[in-house]
Amino acid sequence: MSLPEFLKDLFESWPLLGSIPLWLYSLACILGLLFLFLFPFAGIAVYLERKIAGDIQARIGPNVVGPYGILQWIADALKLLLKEDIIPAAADKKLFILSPMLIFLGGAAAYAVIPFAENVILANLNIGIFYLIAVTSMVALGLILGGWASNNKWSLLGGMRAAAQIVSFEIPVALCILTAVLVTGTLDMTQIIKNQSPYSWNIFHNPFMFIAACVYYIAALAEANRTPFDIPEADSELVSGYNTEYSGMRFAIFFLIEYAECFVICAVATTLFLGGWYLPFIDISGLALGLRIPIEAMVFMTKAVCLLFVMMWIRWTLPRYRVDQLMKLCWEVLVPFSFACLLGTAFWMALFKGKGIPELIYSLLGWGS
Amino acid sequence: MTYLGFIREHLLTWIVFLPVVGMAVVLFLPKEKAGLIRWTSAFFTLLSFLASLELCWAFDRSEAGLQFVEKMAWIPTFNIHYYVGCDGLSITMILLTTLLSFLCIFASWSIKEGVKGYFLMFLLLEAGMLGVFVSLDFFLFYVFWELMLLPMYFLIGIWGGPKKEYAAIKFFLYTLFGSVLMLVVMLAFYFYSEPHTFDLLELARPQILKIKDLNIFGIALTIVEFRRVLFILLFIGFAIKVPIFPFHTWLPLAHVEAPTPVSVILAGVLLKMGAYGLLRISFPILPQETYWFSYALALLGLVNIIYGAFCAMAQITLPQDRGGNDWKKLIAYSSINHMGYVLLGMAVFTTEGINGAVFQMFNHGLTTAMLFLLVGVVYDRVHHRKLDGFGGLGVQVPIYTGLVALASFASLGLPGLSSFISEALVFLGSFKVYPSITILATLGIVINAAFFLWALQKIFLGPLNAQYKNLAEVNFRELFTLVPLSVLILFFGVYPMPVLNLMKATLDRLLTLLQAA
Amino acid sequence: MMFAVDLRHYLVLSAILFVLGIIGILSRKNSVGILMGIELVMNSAGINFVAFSKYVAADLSGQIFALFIFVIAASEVVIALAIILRIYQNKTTVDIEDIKDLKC
Amino acid sequence: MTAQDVFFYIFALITLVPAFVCVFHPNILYAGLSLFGSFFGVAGIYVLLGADFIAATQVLIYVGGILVLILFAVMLSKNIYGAKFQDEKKKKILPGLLGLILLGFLVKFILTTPWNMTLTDEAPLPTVSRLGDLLLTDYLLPFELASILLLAALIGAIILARSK
Amino acid sequence: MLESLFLKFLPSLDPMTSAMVMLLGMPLLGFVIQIFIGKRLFRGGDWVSVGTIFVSFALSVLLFIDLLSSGPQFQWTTSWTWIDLPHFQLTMGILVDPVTILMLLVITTVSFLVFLYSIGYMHEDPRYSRYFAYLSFFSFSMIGLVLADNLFALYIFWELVGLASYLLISFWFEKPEAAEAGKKAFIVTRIGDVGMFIGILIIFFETNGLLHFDSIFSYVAKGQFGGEFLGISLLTLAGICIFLGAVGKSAQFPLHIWLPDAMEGPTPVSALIHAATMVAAGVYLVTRMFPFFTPEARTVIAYTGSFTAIFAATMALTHNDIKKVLAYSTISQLGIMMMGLGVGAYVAGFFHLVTHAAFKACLFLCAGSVIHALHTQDMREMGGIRKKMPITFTTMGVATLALSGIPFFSGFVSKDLILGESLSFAMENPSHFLIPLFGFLSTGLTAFYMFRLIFMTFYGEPRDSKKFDHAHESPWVMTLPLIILSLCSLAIFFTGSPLGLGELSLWGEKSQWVKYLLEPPSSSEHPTSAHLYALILSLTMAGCGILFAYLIYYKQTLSSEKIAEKFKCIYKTLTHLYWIDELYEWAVIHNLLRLNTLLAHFDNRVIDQVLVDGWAPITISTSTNSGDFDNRAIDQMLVDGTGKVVRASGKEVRKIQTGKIQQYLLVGLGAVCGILILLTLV
Repeated sequence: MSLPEFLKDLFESWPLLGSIPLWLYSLACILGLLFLFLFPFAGIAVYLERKIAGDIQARIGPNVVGPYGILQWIADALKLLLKEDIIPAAADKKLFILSPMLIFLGGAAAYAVIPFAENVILANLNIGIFYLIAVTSMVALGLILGGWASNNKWSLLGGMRAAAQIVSFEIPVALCILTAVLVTGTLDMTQIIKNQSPYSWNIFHNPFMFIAACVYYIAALAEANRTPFDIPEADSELVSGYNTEYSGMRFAIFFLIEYAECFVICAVATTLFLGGWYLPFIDISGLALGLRIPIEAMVFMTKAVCLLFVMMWIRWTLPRYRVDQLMKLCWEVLVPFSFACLLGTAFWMALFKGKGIPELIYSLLGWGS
Repeated sequence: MTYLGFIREHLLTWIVFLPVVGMAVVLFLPKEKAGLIRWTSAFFTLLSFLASLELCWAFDRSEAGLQFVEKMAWIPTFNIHYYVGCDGLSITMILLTTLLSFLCIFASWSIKEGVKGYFLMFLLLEAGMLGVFVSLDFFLFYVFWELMLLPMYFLIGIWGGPKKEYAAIKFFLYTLFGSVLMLVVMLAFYFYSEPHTFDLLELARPQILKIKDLNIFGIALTIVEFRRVLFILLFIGFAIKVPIFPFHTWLPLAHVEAPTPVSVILAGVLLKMGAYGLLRISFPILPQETYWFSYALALLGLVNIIYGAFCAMAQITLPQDRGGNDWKKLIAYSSINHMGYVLLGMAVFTTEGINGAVFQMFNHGLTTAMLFLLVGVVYDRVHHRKLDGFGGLGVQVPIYTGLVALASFASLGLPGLSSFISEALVFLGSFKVYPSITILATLGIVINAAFFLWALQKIFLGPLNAQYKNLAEVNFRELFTLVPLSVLILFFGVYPMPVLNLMKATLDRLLTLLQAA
Repeated sequence: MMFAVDLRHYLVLSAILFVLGIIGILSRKNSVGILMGIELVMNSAGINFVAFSKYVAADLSGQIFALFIFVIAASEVVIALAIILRIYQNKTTVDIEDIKDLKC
Repeated sequence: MTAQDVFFYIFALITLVPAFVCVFHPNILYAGLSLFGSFFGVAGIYVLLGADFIAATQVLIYVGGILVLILFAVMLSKNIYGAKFQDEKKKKILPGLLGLILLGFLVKFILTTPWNMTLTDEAPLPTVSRLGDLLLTDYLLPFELASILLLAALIGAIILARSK
Repeated sequence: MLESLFLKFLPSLDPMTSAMVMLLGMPLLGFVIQIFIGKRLFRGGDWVSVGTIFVSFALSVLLFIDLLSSGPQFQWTTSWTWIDLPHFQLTMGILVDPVTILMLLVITTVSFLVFLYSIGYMHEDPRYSRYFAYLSFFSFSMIGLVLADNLFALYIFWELVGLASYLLISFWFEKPEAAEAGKKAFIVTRIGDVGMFIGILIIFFETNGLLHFDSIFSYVAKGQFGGEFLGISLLTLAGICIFLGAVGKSAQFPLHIWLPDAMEGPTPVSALIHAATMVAAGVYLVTRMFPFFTPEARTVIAYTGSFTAIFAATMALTHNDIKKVLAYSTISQLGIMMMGLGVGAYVAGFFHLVTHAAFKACLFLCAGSVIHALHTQDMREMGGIRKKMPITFTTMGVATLALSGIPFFSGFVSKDLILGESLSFAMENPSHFLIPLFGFLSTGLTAFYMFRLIFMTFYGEPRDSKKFDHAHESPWVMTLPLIILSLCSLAIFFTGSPLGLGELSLWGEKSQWVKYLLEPPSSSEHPTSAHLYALILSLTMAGCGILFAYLIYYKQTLSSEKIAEKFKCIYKTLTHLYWIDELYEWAVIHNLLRLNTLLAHFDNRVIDQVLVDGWAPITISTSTNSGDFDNRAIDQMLVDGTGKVVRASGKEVRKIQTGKIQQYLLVGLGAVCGILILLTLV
């Protein structure tokens, strides 16, 4: 059951609200997600990033607007929204405008299938994870167009680098996702989580899954153009790459989507490998739904944000890769590893009849599941 | 099912596809490692040969029908099957093919350039040839038939002599022309059979193949005429491969230009395919037409015998610039002569004749292969084949001389060597039916003797040509290819029954079918 | 009712797409443009397959073939683009009319 | 006219208009870009036809892969800095005319053929597992061949495009 | 005796079979050992060959003794299926009867002696062991030939014998003449063989697959052998065809030309193969098939034989090459044998084969001894070596007397018998008078040229002193065979009666063992009334021959001719004797010499060069033309012509290939549309 249906079910008892058609609920959910979650979250993530950077670099970071500078992101957002919308004269105007739209489309569409909690999912597609891979690949298109439309060497190079990188790293990402899918046997995001349990997360299912999780995380970093793989934007080489000519609102979208995407990656990792909304070793399935959903959402968010924190940590710790190193890493390390994981997991599944290490241990101890 | 049982159950498939496996293995070997490639090829051809020995061992000699049959649907829409089997007719050819292929790998040591490609092609060629000999589905037969053409083209065209491109294209086009005729007949068989089938055994049953009147391009053909036209088309298709006069001119050229092992395969195996095709397809499916055509077939056999012998002789009398003076060409023409005996034997529908013909196919494969190998031995050393260019080699290389003499005498039908028995059987069989043709054909024996001895004299006898004072004797590797053939030639010359036993039941049944017609 | 969608509508749609693709193939001078035309043709074939799969065969075989079309399209486009880039490197043009070296 | 029908027409428009642009737009980059819409439209059509997996694959492969590659090629194969991607004027009348004739015939055939439509009920949506089963049972050989084809294409493309 | 011997040593096997296999197999064993490891053996392995042939020889002697004790009815045969096809069988078998045993005895004896002789003769040859290998191979094939119990097996060994002959003639193949001669021998005999093969085919065809001798004979005897071809009965035709094989092998006219050339081989080979055994195989064949020949066929045989006899004899007169003279003599003698068989003298013909084998082998070996000593074959370079080589001289003398048909020597006995038979044959059929005439003439000529040979070689002054000084008697391995063979050339060895195989016999009928053992077929053997005339005639002829030889080559030395010339003018009209002498010399000898030259010329030019070699240009031109035709007409015009047409049309057609793929596609699309429109319209 998806979130709009869930809401409809929920409001069914109220006569007026129950008659509202489903698509209106859906629209409301989408808008709600955008305005209540995506935009604030991106802002907060920017703030966090800056704060963490400060910590790591032994300085304070934003501390003027609000206590501990906590409102800084609102100020930034307002600044960007109010700035003049500049389109370079030599740019291809139509594409210049189209590009952020495409990127936004691709980035935001991924949120449709993120399972924050049971039933708290915008669209519970049966091919959810596959859909996610498909729509995020559209981001590449937006980037390449943006790079080209800017009519700027740096931008074009950045756009093309971004596209090449995304297309390449999509392969290990997809393979690692496939590994997890192999274990859970479904593409449905909710189902993937449900096939795990507080006692057995996928990441501990077998050694290969652990490796696959690591590979996924690394490859996904690259897909999201995060350091150390931020070659397309590489401030010091390409002057922010495809971002160069963008300013104001459009730049804000690029910025926003980058963080949105980071969250998607972490959410997917949580879903696929880290047991989604399940607390470790604590089974709360007995609780009432109304109580359970907030707890589950919090658990899910906690896991995802932890992963996000690791991303930022990495960003401010590691130096940038070179292009050739990047490609080498993809094709000569990550792809073979992910293949090995896929094969290994397949063998594991065949060998142990689908049972993971935790289950094996439990059955060894005679605990039952 | 035991391990061996599994192999034996699909023995023919193993035999045919082991070279393909070898090909796949060779494909992944680095091309610089020529030795490894050679030995790998040798290993897989050896496996195929051993498998064919196993086939021979397990073969029921009293059974006239097909054995080791495997049938699987391949393209069910058109009723095409992967349908293989072997009877007395094909088993001799399979043995010959696997043996010669194995030996030829060793004769291919002198190939120095493009080793990998060469052996790939060679293994593919072997698979194609074996496939032709085991196919029982016309479509499959055709596929293998064409499959074999391709590697041959490259083998001649890339590793051949000075006029290799010309020879290769001529060979290819000529045989392709034959294949096209065969294709026409194949389609006719398919569409006139009820139910439509490519199965050769089914087609041979008169209640299946119902050929009707045909009216095409304004020409009305009755059933009888149409059947005859079909027979003639099919016959030409096979005649080119045999080759039968006047479709033979690709042969001397291809033989001369091809590298030694390929000449061996050409003469040893490929020529047999035409005759095999006639016996396997034309004869059982169109027996009345075969009967109708038999006199012409015998006449063509006679022409092949006499004409081939004269042309071979001309190699000695003609100077080089008029297309003579080439040892390999002499042997090539003698092949035409030898295939004439095969035709004569096939044309007469007697036990002796047909057994002799098939046995002659086998023997010709042994002797001519040996002769070509021997030419290759000396060619590797002196790089020419001019009959005038030698002289007196008998003093310098006695073992080589002895082997050439053995092969030549076998080829001219000396008693005690295998060809004699087959030729004698052919004559014994054909005299009953066509005495005059047979008597004329015996002339071929004399001419055969004349040119082989003359060639021997030119090359080995007389004073030693000072140029070849340091000519090396045959080495161990070459002996390894030649000795088995000599031993077989001698053995089957003294005791031919092992081969005759293999085929006599099958041929007897074929004969009964033909005599009924 | 003409507007009630059934198999024919899908087929007509795919036919139009097909013809557009063909026209693209025939009229583009840029070889990448031709490639685009080919993609359109492949898409139209895919629509046909899936439509038939739903309306005529009533099983999933058509969808399977649509998948194979994706495979072929992917391989084709990869190879084609590699060839085009190679040609561009050698001749600094991708104009289909300039690529006629094999004509003797 | 049900909602399905409406969606059909919408998706058909989304498909055909960009396809038309793709064919007739003089700028090759725009033409390529317009394919985006077309591919998306086709994905929508697939959804309408109950092929959700195919639709997602369509988006993944065509939009995320093929289209990006095509745009790449467009950009790499022209002097990209500041040049206009104007395709030379070329007569499109003859191909267009012939195409129209062909279309006419195709439509005629489509409309006159008595289709044997056996549509009983909506095919159950979760097609993924059934597709998977089919691919690994009935269509195993084509499936493997497809993988070999892809591998060959991969290697071939690398060899072709790699500078020596 | 033989059987008990084998029963003792090989009790588990059939004694006769194992004996025969051993008899046949020993030379083969020798061949195999010699050809593979002969070179590495002590003394080149000659002891292997000699040893193996000695075993065969011993076995045949034992066999012969058994035969003598069991009488002429002795026959032993065994056979086994060789090729077994449905409705078709070929058998291989061994037939041992008196003819076989006599032949075996001849073959193994001569072989053994020649092997022995060769040790001395060939000891310097670089291919010593190969030589013995070939010799062993020959013995094997020859023994196989006589042991064969059917025509097909006989044909096989027949060819193998030819192969051995080829190998041995061209043994010194560095000499181009030797290589040429070997080839010639093989090819010319093969022409005869083809005839024989056709004969076999006819028999096989007519008798429905009978090839076994006995069954053929009984088939013929029952009169079932019918059929006609061009008015000639197939039986006759088959007989003539079979005889054709004998013509080739036994060097009968017109296929005799190979034999003189075959003298290029080593002399022991000439003795063994081209005098004693192989060439006699033709005679053996005719003997073996004797009941098969119709009277017409026999007439052909008789005429061929007699003509060959006289023809070859005349030719022998002119030659100075010692071996060629012997070769022509061999041809002539073989002709005599054929003539004998042709007129029905079955026993006599075969008897002559046996005696001839001994003395002709002896002659050749003696000639070899002389050649070995003088290192030349030309009689004009010889002379006077009687003293230096007494053993050679004596033995050769004995053999010459035997050949010339002098009483108390074996040749006389057998030849006289043949001539007598032929005479009585002619008396019965006067139209065939030419047959005995030729026979008698050749007897005289034989005596003449043989004595000419003796006189030129051993008597008179040495013409080449250097070679003469070098000459010496041969070692014992060479002289021992000479002595044995010359002993065998004495009549006493064959018969108790010195004057022939008459009723008179000193030691019972068994001492005339040849006659005793040979059972004449029912139809032949004429009354012996003509024997007396024949005896007188032949003796006269021989005597005349010897006389002339004596007069010309012994008496009339250079000096005597000078004297004659000096006194010619004085005694011109007085001494008619001289006149007659001179006239004789002029009219007969000179003309005879001229005739001989002419005949030799004819033989050389017409028969050899035109009739036989004449086929070569025809063959060559035919083959050349065939080759040209093949190249030009079929290949270049028909086959390549097709290619040219295709290429020319391709040249035009390819202009529509613009290289623009879109145009092609456009055309394709247009075609599709066009077809659709057409379909709609139709």
